[in-house]
Amino acid sequence: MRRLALSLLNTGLALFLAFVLGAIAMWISGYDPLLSYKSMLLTPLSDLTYLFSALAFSAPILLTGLTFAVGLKAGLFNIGAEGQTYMGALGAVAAAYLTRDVSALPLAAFLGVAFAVAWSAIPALLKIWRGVNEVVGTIMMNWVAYWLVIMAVSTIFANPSQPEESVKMPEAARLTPLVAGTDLTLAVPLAYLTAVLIYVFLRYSVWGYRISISGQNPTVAKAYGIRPEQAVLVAFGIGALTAGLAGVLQVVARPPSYSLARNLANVYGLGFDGITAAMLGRGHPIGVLLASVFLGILQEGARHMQIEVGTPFEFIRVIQGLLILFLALQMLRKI
Amino acid sequence: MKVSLREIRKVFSDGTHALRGVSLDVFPGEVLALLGENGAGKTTLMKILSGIYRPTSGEIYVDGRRVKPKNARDALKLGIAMVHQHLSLIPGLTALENVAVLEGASLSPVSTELRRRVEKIAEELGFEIEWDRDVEELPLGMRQRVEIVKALYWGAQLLILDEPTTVLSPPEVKSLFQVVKRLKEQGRSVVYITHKIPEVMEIADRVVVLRRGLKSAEFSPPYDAKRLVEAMVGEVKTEAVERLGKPGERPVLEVKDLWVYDGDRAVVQGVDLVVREREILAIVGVEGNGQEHLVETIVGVRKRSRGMIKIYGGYAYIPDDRQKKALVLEMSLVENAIIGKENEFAKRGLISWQQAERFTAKLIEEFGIVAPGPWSSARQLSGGNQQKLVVGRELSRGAKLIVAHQPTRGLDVATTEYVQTLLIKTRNAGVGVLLVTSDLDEAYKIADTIAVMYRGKIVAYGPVEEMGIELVGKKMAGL
Amino acid sequence: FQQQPPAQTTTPKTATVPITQTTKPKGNIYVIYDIGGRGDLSFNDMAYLGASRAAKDFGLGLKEVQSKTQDDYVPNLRAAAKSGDAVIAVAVGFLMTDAVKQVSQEFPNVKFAIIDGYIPDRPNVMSVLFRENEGSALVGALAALTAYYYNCTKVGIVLGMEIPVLWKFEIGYAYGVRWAERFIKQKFGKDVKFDILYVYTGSFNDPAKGKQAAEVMLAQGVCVIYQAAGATGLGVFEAVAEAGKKAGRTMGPPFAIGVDADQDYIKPGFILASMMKRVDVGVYTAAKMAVEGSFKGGVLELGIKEGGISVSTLDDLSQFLEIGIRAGAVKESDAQNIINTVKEMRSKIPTWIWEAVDKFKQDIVSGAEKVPLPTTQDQVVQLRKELGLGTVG
Amino acid sequence: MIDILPLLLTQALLAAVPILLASLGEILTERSGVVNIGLEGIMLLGALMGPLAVDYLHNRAGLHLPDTWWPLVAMLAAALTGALIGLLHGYISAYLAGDQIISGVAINLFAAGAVAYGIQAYWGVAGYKQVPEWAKTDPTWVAVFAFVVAGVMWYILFKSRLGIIIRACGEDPESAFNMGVDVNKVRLLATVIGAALAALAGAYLSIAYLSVVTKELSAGRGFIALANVVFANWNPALAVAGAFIFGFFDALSYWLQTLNLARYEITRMIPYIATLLIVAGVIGRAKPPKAVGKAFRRE
Ligand SMILES: Nc1ncnc2c1ncn2[C@@H]1O[C@H](COP(=O)(O)OP(=O)(O)OP(=O)(O)O)[C@@H](O)[C@H]1O
Ligand SMILES: Nc1ncnc2c1ncn2[C@@H]1O[C@H](COP(=O)(O)OP(=O)(O)OP(=O)(O)O)[C@@H](O)[C@H]1O
Ligand SMILES: [Mg+2]
Ligand SMILES: [Mg+2]
Repeated sequence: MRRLALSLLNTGLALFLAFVLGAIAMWISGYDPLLSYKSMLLTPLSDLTYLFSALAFSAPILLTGLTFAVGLKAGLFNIGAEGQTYMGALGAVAAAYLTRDVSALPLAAFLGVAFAVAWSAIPALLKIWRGVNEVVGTIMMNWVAYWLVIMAVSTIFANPSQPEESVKMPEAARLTPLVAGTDLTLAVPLAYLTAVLIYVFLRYSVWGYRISISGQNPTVAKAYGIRPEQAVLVAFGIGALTAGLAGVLQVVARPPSYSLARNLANVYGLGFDGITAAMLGRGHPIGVLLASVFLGILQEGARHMQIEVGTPFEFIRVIQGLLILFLALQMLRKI
Repeated sequence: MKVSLREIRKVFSDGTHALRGVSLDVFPGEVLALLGENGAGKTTLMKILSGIYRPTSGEIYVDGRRVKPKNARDALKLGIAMVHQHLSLIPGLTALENVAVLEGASLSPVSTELRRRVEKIAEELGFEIEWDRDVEELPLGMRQRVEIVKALYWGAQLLILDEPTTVLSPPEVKSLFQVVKRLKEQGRSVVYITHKIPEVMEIADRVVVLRRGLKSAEFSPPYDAKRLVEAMVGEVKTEAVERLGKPGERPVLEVKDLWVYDGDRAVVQGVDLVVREREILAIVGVEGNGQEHLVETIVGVRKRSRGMIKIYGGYAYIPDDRQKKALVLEMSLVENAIIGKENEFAKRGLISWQQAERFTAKLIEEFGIVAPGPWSSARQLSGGNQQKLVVGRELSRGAKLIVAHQPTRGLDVATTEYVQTLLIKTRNAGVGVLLVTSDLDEAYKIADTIAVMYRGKIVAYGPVEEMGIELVGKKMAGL
Repeated sequence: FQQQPPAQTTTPKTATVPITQTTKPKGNIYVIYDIGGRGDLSFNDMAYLGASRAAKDFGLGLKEVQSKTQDDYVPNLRAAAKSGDAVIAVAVGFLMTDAVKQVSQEFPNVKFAIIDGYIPDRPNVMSVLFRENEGSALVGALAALTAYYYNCTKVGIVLGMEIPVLWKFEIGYAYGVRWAERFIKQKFGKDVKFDILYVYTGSFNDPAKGKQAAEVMLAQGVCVIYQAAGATGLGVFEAVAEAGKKAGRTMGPPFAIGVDADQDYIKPGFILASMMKRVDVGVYTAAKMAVEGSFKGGVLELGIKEGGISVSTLDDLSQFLEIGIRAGAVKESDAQNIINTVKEMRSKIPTWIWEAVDKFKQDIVSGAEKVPLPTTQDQVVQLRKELGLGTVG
Repeated sequence: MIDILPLLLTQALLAAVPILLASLGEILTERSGVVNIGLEGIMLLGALMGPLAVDYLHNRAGLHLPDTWWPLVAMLAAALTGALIGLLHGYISAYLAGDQIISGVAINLFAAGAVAYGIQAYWGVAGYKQVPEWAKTDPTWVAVFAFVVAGVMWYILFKSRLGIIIRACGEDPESAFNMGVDVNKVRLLATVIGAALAALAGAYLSIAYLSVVTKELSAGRGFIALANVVFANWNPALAVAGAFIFGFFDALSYWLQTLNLARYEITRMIPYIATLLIVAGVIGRAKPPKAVGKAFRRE
């Protein structure tokens, strides 16, 4: 309880300082900090369309954040969410290519997750068999996935009538907005539910427990019959599941395109945003959830700040950087 | 050099009162033994003297001059060096580099002069040390020797040895004592921390006993072993438990022609052994003769190269290093208590933490573990209590075989007694125990059968009655 | 800094801060940038240029909104539409096609324009399309003829990621090169066959990649390289200029050819010309129509004929530099130096080449020459074969 | 095909330099026990600050220097920028015992925003800026410098007494502290130098290899460098090999592409697959410094 309070206080302080420094930077550059913050933080909350848009942004970041968080639990620095998200999206596109009715939806979920898990199995197995550090493995696999998926989308899965993107999800297989005129689809509650499930998995399941033991002390794990290699596999697998889901949802549940862009513009960078969310949320699934909502609000707020005040988009990044820097300090821990 | 400690108090950042005002003098050319039960504050006191911890209050004088060592190097400059209980060489560096760390930063390489002098000191002490190997690869005994050489190289006038003999064979102990005596002759002082009364009786010029952070008694020769123990732990209550009955027939562990390699070194070479029901088989030997590999291969942490291992009826495992091999220090007692038996607390794949907590509470109760609560982290326990947690967890596993590797290392007299009693009780209940120890007293006290391990081989094997201590000591030293 | 007045990307501060303007504008032009945003030396920068000019000319405010991901398109457009003060919302980039389709339906009373996207059937959406293939054909001809003049038979093109828009550049360029072969045959009676090397670097933002790709071409004897790779193309310029200087020259050969904006100033003397795609004209036109009430949905197709596509001239360069000077990003003396250098370089290219290119242009305008316009992968593959792209001798 | 070899090797070498410099910096930093995943951001800031400082001194402050000095000034300015960021990261990591990963993520985010905005704010142009001819230098010099740094760092880490101390901080800070090593100071310094090298890697891109600053100039090389550190098993000598191998396959991919043997996406994959195969086949298990990423606080 005390820890939680302290952690909240820390976050509050970090937020405060980051915003103060951000304000100074804006002021020096000739932009009005107060108006900027008002647009950035309040406008997204002032209108349901904007709020839902913010939530829609939080969903994929949350899912990729979970990938990283689960990895951390297992003592892994798994930065493969990026590539696995591409693979998830590719699976969805493959489903759209294969079937043209509602059955594309379950097929998309299946193929997307399967592709992502298969993709994550490569660095996982290389780590287990050949001792390849997961940082190298996942960075390389991310790039290979990048080019592979671009190639697939540019060739077999290209949309003949709109060649800059892949074939579209069949109408019947799309998850359309729950409220018309907004971006809120089933992806959002689904992602949040996943976070809760991951929490339950890590906290209560036997495998979650084994992952934690293996992650903190593989020697102990081994001595008492827990195979750390299995834990690595499971952690990679679960992580790929959420990352793959993120990719699938970006295709089946993100209006208006319901396809994968040839330059991967609707999945690119999600994995790295996820790391930010995971670190902000201190690796705790619920923390990651809150962090991703916050990041979603910032992303939504960025546009209103540009429109209402004319403050450039880059300030959001600067403030995010500062905020995270201050969070790294955990300034109040010593008290 | 005369060193004086005055009214030293230490409160750790977590609120532990380790020392409550201890005063102590160490005179030149003196061997001072420091006794006390686990957690009495011996190590803390000496870490303060050697600059590792800062005292909360109190003063240190060297030859009457007030000093405030900021770190171990400061203390070393004053002539005070400490060889740690949990050895403190830096892994990833060679033995020589570990000595050279103290030379400070410079762009030049380690001087050949240093190497020569280091080798000379080692030679004088009769130490054989592989200077150019990563210390991680050295056996514990050799690491300790490196530490001693390091201390002497840097001109220690006062050498603190914290439980040094836990990792040595009897001949090695003997040579260590020689070293201590030689240092004494040179007019240097030694503070000798231990739990072993016979050692105290042999080499101490004076004994100081600490109890719960206070000096509780001081003795000079001739010593009365019983009074020493009483001063340490209050009154000694020994509930003597005897081994009952002969070992059974049915094996719980069979090992045949086992070979284990570490890199391309054969560290276990064709070991055969059998542990039967109601039998304690003690494998004795100096550490670093392959026991660790043998044990860890039996429990499946390491891979065997050749041979057969059969375990009947499951096993429990008490490793030699509780902090690294038995516990996850950052996790709670509850989480630690169910390692390896998490399935017993799970329904449909989900663990019931309530049930696990009840189980932990029972362990705490049954094994007298002193802990703030079941959800406090394992790190917060003292070493003795950590060990009790491990022993408790393992004994409650209900396995037919217990693999106990140095189960009483670093434990005080009372706790040692307690753990040994538990092992005998379990044995009496029909369980087989594979005890690996470097403490001969322990082996003779509780084992049915003794095997001596030397350079990866079992060089002697027989019922305890037939294995004379002389012979065993010789075999351990490879004679 | 001597030689870099990146005039076309210059941002007068006042334009980004409409709130500081004293008289409140009647409305705003919204520019929704694609991912990558400003500084791409391409449509984002050019769109800005057109929009800021329109804003000034018609007394409007300018609101710029950056897209961080594709998912920002719809919310950005929506926010613009919801503001109620949008005279027009300009979506920059074909990837926004779906987003514009959707939001224009949600807000039928707001006017939209989309650059490079094709939405022919909405009364409130104007699609601005360019026939880059025509301009690319012109610089293709220029490249080949220049190469011929310098006794070289290899030309190249470095592209970004293989997206459909780029096909128009690639194929158009190759068509122009083959046209030049026919021209040479006719004029000099010689049979010349050019090798056309092409490399998709896969990136629009990594100049180092562009440099490596160009170096590989130069090593194989290519002497003119056209780039259609955004910021990656900066590396192409680098490689070409470096190779020229290494050979002890202050001017090409080898030469590079710029794209989208007038890029001749970036490495003056080494950039033969630029294939200008006047996104600014498109944006300006759309804004103008919206202000004047003549706005109607449909397609505004801009090619050479309509002045939306051209090969850069010295006048263009002066104009670009002018803006740079006004914004304080370029020193006047530097600008003059650049113009002089470029002028000198151009004068070294024989007039018959410029005339030939001009004739080619007339033929395209008149319809006598039809530059192929690939829209599908199959067509591209087919055209590559027909035009013999990628043949290495 | 033989005649392409010299150019191919040169290209590989020059492409390897930024990865090498950044990896070397990171190796030093991690050997002392601090991980800095902000390499990408620091590179980017270095790429900006080199040319920016030169522009400021030359055009606004009116400093007169011989032309050959300006590249050096740019390099220094970049290194100084890196050192400052390193100071921040090192201070957070060592003295404040903050979370090193979070701090690194923050640096990357901050740099992405600050560089894009910085170009715009300082020059009034969006996204990219040419570097003047007189501020540019021959990349070969920097390449030579990088190799010298690799050699020196290898000597320092594995042969000198300073190296013993640095490695001690990364393996077992507590013991190192007890040996009189000012662990936090060593870590801070290693982080500062490491970050300065990463910034030089960025400046190499903007003033030597290319002559332009763009808001995304580093284009992922910081992360490749991070992978190269692991590839190299925290050894500067192997880092040279790793960076070169990556650079080689990167350069090779363009050659293959002009032959039109396969779709360009496939040739683009080559460097990554090759690296992975080499790590899996030859390098195997890497052994990181034991205390890397862990804060040290004394009792
Ligand atoms: N770093 C620390 N933080 C908190 N408490 C500590 C720390 N070190 C020691 N203690 C506590 O201080 C007390 C004294 O510990 P110390 O290690 O000095 O005992 P000891 O006499 O050496 O015991 P042993 O015989 O087991 O080595 C114990 O209660 C221990 O738990
Ligand atoms: N950071 C810490 N926080 C809390 N307690 C600590 C910490 N570090 C050490 N301790 C306590 O200090 C004790 C003494 O440290 P030491 O390294 O001497 O352990 P030990 O010898 O295994 O324990 P014991 O003295 O009980 O045998 C540890 O067992 C532990 O209880
Ligand atoms: Mg102790
Ligand atoms: Mg102890």
